[in-house]
Parts: sequence; C-alpha cells; structure tokens
Amino acid sequence: MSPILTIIVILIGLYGLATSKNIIKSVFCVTIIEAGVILLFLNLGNLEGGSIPILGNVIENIVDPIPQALMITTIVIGSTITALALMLCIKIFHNYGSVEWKEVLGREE
Amino acid sequence: MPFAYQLPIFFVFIPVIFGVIIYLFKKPWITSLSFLAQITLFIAFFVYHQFWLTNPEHHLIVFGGWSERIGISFYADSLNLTFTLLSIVIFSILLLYLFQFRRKDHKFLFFFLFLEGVFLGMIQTNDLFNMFVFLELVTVIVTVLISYQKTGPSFQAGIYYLLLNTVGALFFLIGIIFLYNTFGTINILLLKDLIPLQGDRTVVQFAYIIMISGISVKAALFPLFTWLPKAHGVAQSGISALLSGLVVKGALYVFIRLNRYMYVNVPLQLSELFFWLGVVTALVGVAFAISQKDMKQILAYHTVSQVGIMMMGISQSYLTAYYGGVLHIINHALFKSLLFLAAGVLIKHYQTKKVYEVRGVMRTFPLIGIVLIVAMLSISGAPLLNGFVSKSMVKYAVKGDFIKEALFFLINLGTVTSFIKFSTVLFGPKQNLVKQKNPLQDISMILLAVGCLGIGLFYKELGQWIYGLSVTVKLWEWVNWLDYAIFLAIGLVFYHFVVKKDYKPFQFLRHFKLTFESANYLFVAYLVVVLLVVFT
Amino acid sequence: MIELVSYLLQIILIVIAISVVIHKRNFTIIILIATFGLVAASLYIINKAPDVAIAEVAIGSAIIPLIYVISISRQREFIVLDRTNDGFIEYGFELSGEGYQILSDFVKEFDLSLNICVDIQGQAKKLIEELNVDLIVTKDNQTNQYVFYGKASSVLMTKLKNQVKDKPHIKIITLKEEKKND
Amino acid sequence: MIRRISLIVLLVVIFFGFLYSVIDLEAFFSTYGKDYFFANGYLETGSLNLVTGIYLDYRLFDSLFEAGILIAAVSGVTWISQHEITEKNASFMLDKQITPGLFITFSRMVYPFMLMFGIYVILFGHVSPGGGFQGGAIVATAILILYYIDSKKATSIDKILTIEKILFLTILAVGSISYFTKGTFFTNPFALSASEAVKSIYLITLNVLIGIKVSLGLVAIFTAFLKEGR
Repeated sequence: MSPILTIIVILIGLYGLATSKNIIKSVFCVTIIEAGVILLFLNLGNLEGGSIPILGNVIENIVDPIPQALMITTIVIGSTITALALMLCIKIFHNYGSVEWKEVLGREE
Repeated sequence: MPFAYQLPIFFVFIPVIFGVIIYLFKKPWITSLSFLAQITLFIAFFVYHQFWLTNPEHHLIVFGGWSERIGISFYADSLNLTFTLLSIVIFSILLLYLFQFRRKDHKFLFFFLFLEGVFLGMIQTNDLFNMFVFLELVTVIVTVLISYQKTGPSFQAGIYYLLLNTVGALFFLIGIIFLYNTFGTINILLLKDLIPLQGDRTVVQFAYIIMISGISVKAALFPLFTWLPKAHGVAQSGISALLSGLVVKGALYVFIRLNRYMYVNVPLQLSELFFWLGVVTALVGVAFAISQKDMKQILAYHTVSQVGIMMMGISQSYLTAYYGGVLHIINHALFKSLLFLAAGVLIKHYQTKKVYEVRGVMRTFPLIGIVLIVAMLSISGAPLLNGFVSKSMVKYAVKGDFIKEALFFLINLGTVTSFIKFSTVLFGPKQNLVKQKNPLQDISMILLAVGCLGIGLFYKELGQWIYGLSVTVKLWEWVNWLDYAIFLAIGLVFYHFVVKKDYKPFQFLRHFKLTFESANYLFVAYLVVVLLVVFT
Repeated sequence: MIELVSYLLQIILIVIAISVVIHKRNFTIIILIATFGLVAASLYIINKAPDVAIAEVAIGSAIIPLIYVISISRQREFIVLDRTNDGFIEYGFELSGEGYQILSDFVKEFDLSLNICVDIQGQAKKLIEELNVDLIVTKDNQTNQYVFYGKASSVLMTKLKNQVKDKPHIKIITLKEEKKND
Repeated sequence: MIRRISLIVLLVVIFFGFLYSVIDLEAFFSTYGKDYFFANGYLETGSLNLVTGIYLDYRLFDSLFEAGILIAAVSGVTWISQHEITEKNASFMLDKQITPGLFITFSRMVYPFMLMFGIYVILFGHVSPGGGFQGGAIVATAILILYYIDSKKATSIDKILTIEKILFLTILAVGSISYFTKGTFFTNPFALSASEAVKSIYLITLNVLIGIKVSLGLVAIFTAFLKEGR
C-alpha cells in the first residue's frame, strides 16, 4: 500500500511543476518530485521487510542495500541541481527585475 | 590481461584529468595541454580499435573484478565505438575553433574537457544508473556553458534547459527503479536476455514507457523541443555547435541503446508511434525554421527537424533504414556544427544575427562562402555529399506508402527552401570588413567540410569498415541529380512567392513562446499518449 | 504499529506537498520544504535506510533551505546607490527626504525591501551590470534634475517610469546591455 | 481552468499506470541483489555497513562521478556569481543588522558537537550508518554556523576550489591503486582474503577524502551565494 502513497507525492510535484507561474516554485516542485522518487525506490526495496543492512549483530534477513547506495547519489545530484538553479534565479531577478516565467520569457527581443 | 583491455576507462579520464590540471595551474602555456589530451585520445582510440577487432571476447570491462550482475561495466560494440570516434573528432575540431578566443580562459577549458570526458563515459557505460548519473552531469555542465556569458537571456535559457532536462532524467530514474526491482540487475546486456522472459508484464512495459519519455525530453522530440531554440539563440556559436552536434545525439544514442539493445523482442514494438513522432517533429521543425529571421534560430529549428528525420530512421527495424538513421546522426553532427561555426564567424564580423542584414559573404570571405555552400548542399541532400547518402537510406523506411513518401518530400522541400533563404547571405557586393586572422578557426571549418565530402564519396568503404554491410546508393545516377534539381526549382518558387512575403502564419510562428509550465503540461500529455498507445 | 505510523507520515507528506503547490508566498514555502525534508527523512528510517535519512536531513533540511532563504531574500531586495549628497535623501537616525519618499512608496507597492548604499565607486554602466545595483540616483547640475540610471531589461524600470511620469524634475535613463556575441 | 482539469485527468491516467505496475511488481520481484550482499557483502568489502561497502567498492565509479558533479556544480555556481568589481567596502544597509546575541551564544555552544558528530559519521562510515557524503554534509552545516557567529571571516572561494580539485585527483588515484594489486580499476587494493582491519584502511581513507571534499564543496556553494552581488 505505501508505494502508492509515494506515487501520489510524485504526481503532486508534477502537477505543481505544470502550473507554477514562478521560477522558484518550479525549483520547489523539482525538489518534491526528487524526494518522492527516492521514497518510492526505498519503499520498493523494503517490500519484504528485513532489518537495517548493517551486519553487526546476527540478523536473518536485510533490506536491499543497493537502492540506498543509489539514492545517496541521487540526493547529492538533486542538491547540486537545486543550488545551480537558485543561483540562476538570483541572476534572473537582477537582470529582469521579476521571477515570473511570463515576464522573463516575454522580454527576449 | 593486456593494457589495451582497460583503455575505455582512459577515454573517460584523460580529458577529465587534463581539464582539472588546466584549471589548477594558472600559467598561460598550460592551456595548450588540451591539444595533447585530444591527440592521446585519438591514439588510445585507434589502439583500442585494433584490440577490439582482434579478440571479440574482451568487449566487456567490469570494474573491480566483481561479477557482471553486481559491478558497473563498460561495453564496447560497433555502435558506441562509432559514437566515441564521432565525439572525439567533433570535440577536437571545436577545440581548434575555440582555442584562439579562449586561450587565457582556464575555467572554460576545464568545463569543455570535463564535458568531453563525461560524454564519452555516457556513450560507453553499460549500467543504467551510471547512465543516469552521466546524463545529469552533462545537463549540469551544459547549463553552465549556456549561461557562461552572464547576460540576461543566457540565464533564462540556462534555467529553462536545466529544469526541463532534470524532470526528464528523474523519470528515466523511475524507469530504472522498476527494472531493478523486477530483474535484480541494471546491466543492459543482462537485461537484454532477461526482459524477453517476462516481456508482457505491465511493470516491464510501464518502465519502458517512463524511460523513453524521459529520454525524449533530452532528444528534443515533438512537443518537448522548446528548450533547444532558446539554448541555441543565446549560447556562443562554439557551444551551440557542440549542443546540437553532440549533446542531442547523446540522448538519441541512449534511445537506440534502450530501443534496440534492451527491449529488442518485447511485443510492444513502438516503431510505428516513433516513426510518426519523427515525421511530426521534422514537419514542425521545418515550419518554424522557415519563419525565423535570426540565423541561429534557423539552424536551431533545423536541428529539431533533422532529429525528426533521424527518429524516422532509428525507430525502424528494417536494417537499411536503421543504419540510414545512424549514418544521418553522424552526418548531421558534421554539417550542423559546420553551419553553426560558419554562422558564428559571420555574426562576429557583421555584428548582427539577422539573416537579411548579412550580404556579400562570397566576395568578402571566400573561404567561409565555400564552406557554407558545402554545408548547405549536404544538409539539403545534394548528391555527392553525405546528406544525400543518409537521406536516401532513410527513404527505405518510407517506400511503398504514398502518404509517408509525400510527407518525406514535404520535409525535404522545407529544408531546401529554408536553406535557400539562408543562402541569400552569400550574394551581394564586397563588404569592407577586415577579417580577423584566425588560422585555427579556418582549419577547423575546412576539416568539417572535408569530412562531409569524404563520407559523401566513400560511404561504401566506410560502411564496410565499421558495420561490415554493403549499401549501394546510386550516386552517379542522373535521376538523382534531376531529382535534386527539381527540388531546388520548387524550393526557389516556394521561397519567392510564399516565404518572402512573410505572411501572418509565419509571423505567428516566429513570435511563438512556450512558458515553462506549458512545456511541462506537454510532457505530461506526451507521457499519457505513449501510455495509451502501449496499453490499448 | 510501525505500519500505522508510516501511513500517517505519508499522508502528512502528501498534505505538505499539496500546500507547497498551492501556496503563494515564497517565504512560508521554505518552512514547508524543510518540514517536507524532515518527514521524508523519518519515512526513510521507517523503510530501514538510515544512511539515506542522514544524507536527506543534512542536505535536504539544513543546507538547501538555507540557500532558499538567501536566494528569496535576494529576490526582494531593491539596491539603490545614492550619489546626490544634497538632501534628496537625508541620512539621520530616521531616513527621510523627497527621494526616499518616492522610493519607499515604489518599494512598498511591489513588497521589495529597500537597500540604500552610498560608498560604491565605479562607472555606472559596469556597476549596474556586474554588481546587480538596481538603481543609481545622481543629480544633473545644469537642468537641476535628478537622473535615475537603471537596467533596460528590468521590468521594475518600466513600473518606476509610469509611477514617476507626473514628476517633472525626475528623469529615468535605462542602460541597454551591449551585445556580447561570440 | 480547463487546463488544470485536463491536467488532473492526465495525472489520474498516469496514476493508474503506476498502480497496475506496482501491483504487478509486488506479485513477483527479484531479490538477487539482496541475497548476494547478505551472503558475501561483508566478506568481500570488509565493511559492516553494506551501503558504504557498495558505494565505496562495488560501485565506486558512481561515487567518483558524484564527486565530479559536485565539482562541476561548485565551479559553475562560483563562476556565475563572480564579478570583477573590486569595491569590497560597500556597506549595505541590510547587512548592517548583526545577528542577535542569543543566537551567537547558542550557535557557539552547538558548533563543537555538530563538528564532532560530522567527523564521527565520516570516520565510522563503514561500521555505523553514515559515510563520506553524509559526514561531509554535516561538517558543512557545522562550518556554516560559523558564518552566523561572524560573517566577516568568509574565506576566499578560489582557495577552496583548488583544494577540492586536488582532492578529486587524490580520490581518483586511491581508486586506481587497485590496478597494480588486482589488475582491475576502482576497488579495494587489498586482497579479498585480507583481514577486515586491513580492508578498513582503504574504506576510511576514501571516506575521509570524500568527506572533506563534500564539506568544502558545500561551503564554497554557500559562500558563493552569500557573496553574490556584494
């Protein structure tokens, strides 16, 4: 049941992305989609149950460690993209005086 | 294990290490190290090619000696070797073009070489998550290169490109998740054997849909290509040549890798859907290109329409059409970067981007005039040049069905007319413009022109050497020359009576702007269309 | 018991996601994003992924919201460089003067935060382009007019123009960005 | 308004696509990776924490290019935010507000614990949950608290960037030592049969290098944002 709730989070992020008038709102929605994707992968890795993948004491079954290793990479990638996008937002504001997509795109000529 | 077995790893790390070294040391002569990087890459490629031919069992390199199902692996087959050679050639020619202007700019050369190393990595990797990491890395570096000039429009084009491609790459990641959980591995070669066993499960088909739509954002297919003209209009000519010459091709390469090398015999062959998608992309791209006035925008929309033609070729399972698509990717990389480089030189000398303000190129800059003629002839498919070879091979995908042939004719007609409009640059009196002496730039353009001519004339031998298939395209038939002459005539007529008058629809197309949320809306619609086609 | 907690947390996650999408003011969205990161990190722990939870908390709820705060506070900043030292803007304990009045009305209307600074040298054109100064106020001695220098591509300049239309002694000059083509 | 409704309808169609595929996935999914790592993950990599074992040994190539994306983004952000105007004494009205006293004393109290916790997470990455990337992020947040205590002590970004690039080259070198001992790149140079203590030397060095690099990178991004346009 729980993977389906995470899919709803991803789709809400997509809805926000497709209706956001503001550049910063679009960057928020990309962060939401990314966190939703990570949660989906961890949920699907944990379908069978099992304990934390650290082998200190004797355990009989562990959760799949590969999704966790991959998702650490995705978090770092997501944060670098957010940092780059926000720096571009600041520069856009200082050049165009506003952060709305319509105003920024409209002033090209 | 001979040293040559590990060479593909050096393809990735030679440019990366040289880029970091150039960034670290501030001495001016250090930037010439980048040429050393290109030469070592060429040598490494040819050494590896000999090794690759002699022993076919060593094509797979697994890092760390782990089992193939666990570790990350590089795989070298004929497809990605041609792409590796193509990207090394294009990167070195662009380095020649940019070096005069960027001699002191260590940061720029760092980004340029880092992008080359990452691009070569993306082409060779055989692991899906690794491909995702490389896709994101290419997106980040290209965004920085697009907004390198720090002008207002470049920031806006940079963020538009970054966000749209990140959404596409995230959906590519969701596809990887589903595949990993159903098969336990993300190694493309293993998946090729595992997928047919459970091909009809909804998970496998759904993962295919999500990955293909994620990739088609980056490959600039029909509804999702709006980022490409924005990025080209702003980036410098060297960067836009790189962008349309190679980065779009990277996404098409991943498309081929998924479509032919992973989901090979799964029942849901979508070749019909992607063929029509290619046709629509080509038509829309040409329509936009005819209506543009800015030189770079014309070339950018032409990249979109040529991507449509490539998609028509790649999506076919009919061999000649498929190899026609692949050859068109290689040809397009050559003549499109040539066009962009020549346009960049013209913009710098005439200080204007508008096509109708540039006149008399043939007399003031004869070299650029000749180079432009070669490029324009090959893009519009004149015999004796490489455009003709790949277009006539792609025509096999269209044979026999009247509607498809008519549409293909329409696309070629559009290309010819818009390049007649572009060729008005050549005529006119001699302008008194002083030519800045830049030998390296001229050499790079001549090399590209020779490349176009070379493939056009010796395509048979090249086909044998790389793919070992014999394709006979009647080059010296007089019917082809006549065919092309008719094309030119109709194009001229169409140009004079329709395009010159600049009617209402052309103005509307020129000022057509798509904001970010409608681009995402189209992405969602595209996802649903592919979903419905597969599941009904 | 754990199942119940995980369903509850996921519903909270969905509520936060909906509120981020619907909300208008950017500052409150940062707080929502920070809580979103924390709830997501706790869900990672429930799904038995402590490594990813530490990474999400450290990056997703500490550094990224900090960068959002800085970038959004920069979005609302209207930098004015005052080079008229004749009382157009008085610098007492409380700022006053006719110039200050105009600027504060303009800023209040577009809910920006005024940031007046005095001592930046350098040529006006370069300052506006490089250092993101939005407005330079100088006094033209011959025509006894106050000249505002701004960026042509900025939307605020057009808004300032139609606000200052009725005042004769203020002139606005917008500097066009020169074409930097390769 | 029609656009929003049609968007919701499209999203519902995608939702059903997801729904069927997740139900189909829950019916039968493969646990090959899990069983392999549970059986011989510890023996081959020598790290109790299997996740660290994976991203430092099995999939080291991914972590290398994760460090690569951090370098590219940091250099990109600093390049975009740089400006050539040398006037540094611009006393801006907004920056004059000094952080409240209470906040300074509290952050002075928290700072050592944060730093210690970050270093612990880096050093014991292969035993307890944590590792290079998370520890580096925590150390970066600890250093950012320093900015709140007094923001005049901002270090110069160029120094940080050069150190970060040198660290990237050392990580590459450490990763490829294994070519000389085992003939393949990007794995633990010590033999599979080596004892767990010997193998953890490699794990700790890589974790420390990645930890320092990630913290420097995030601090550089933060200073670029702080100094932008000032």
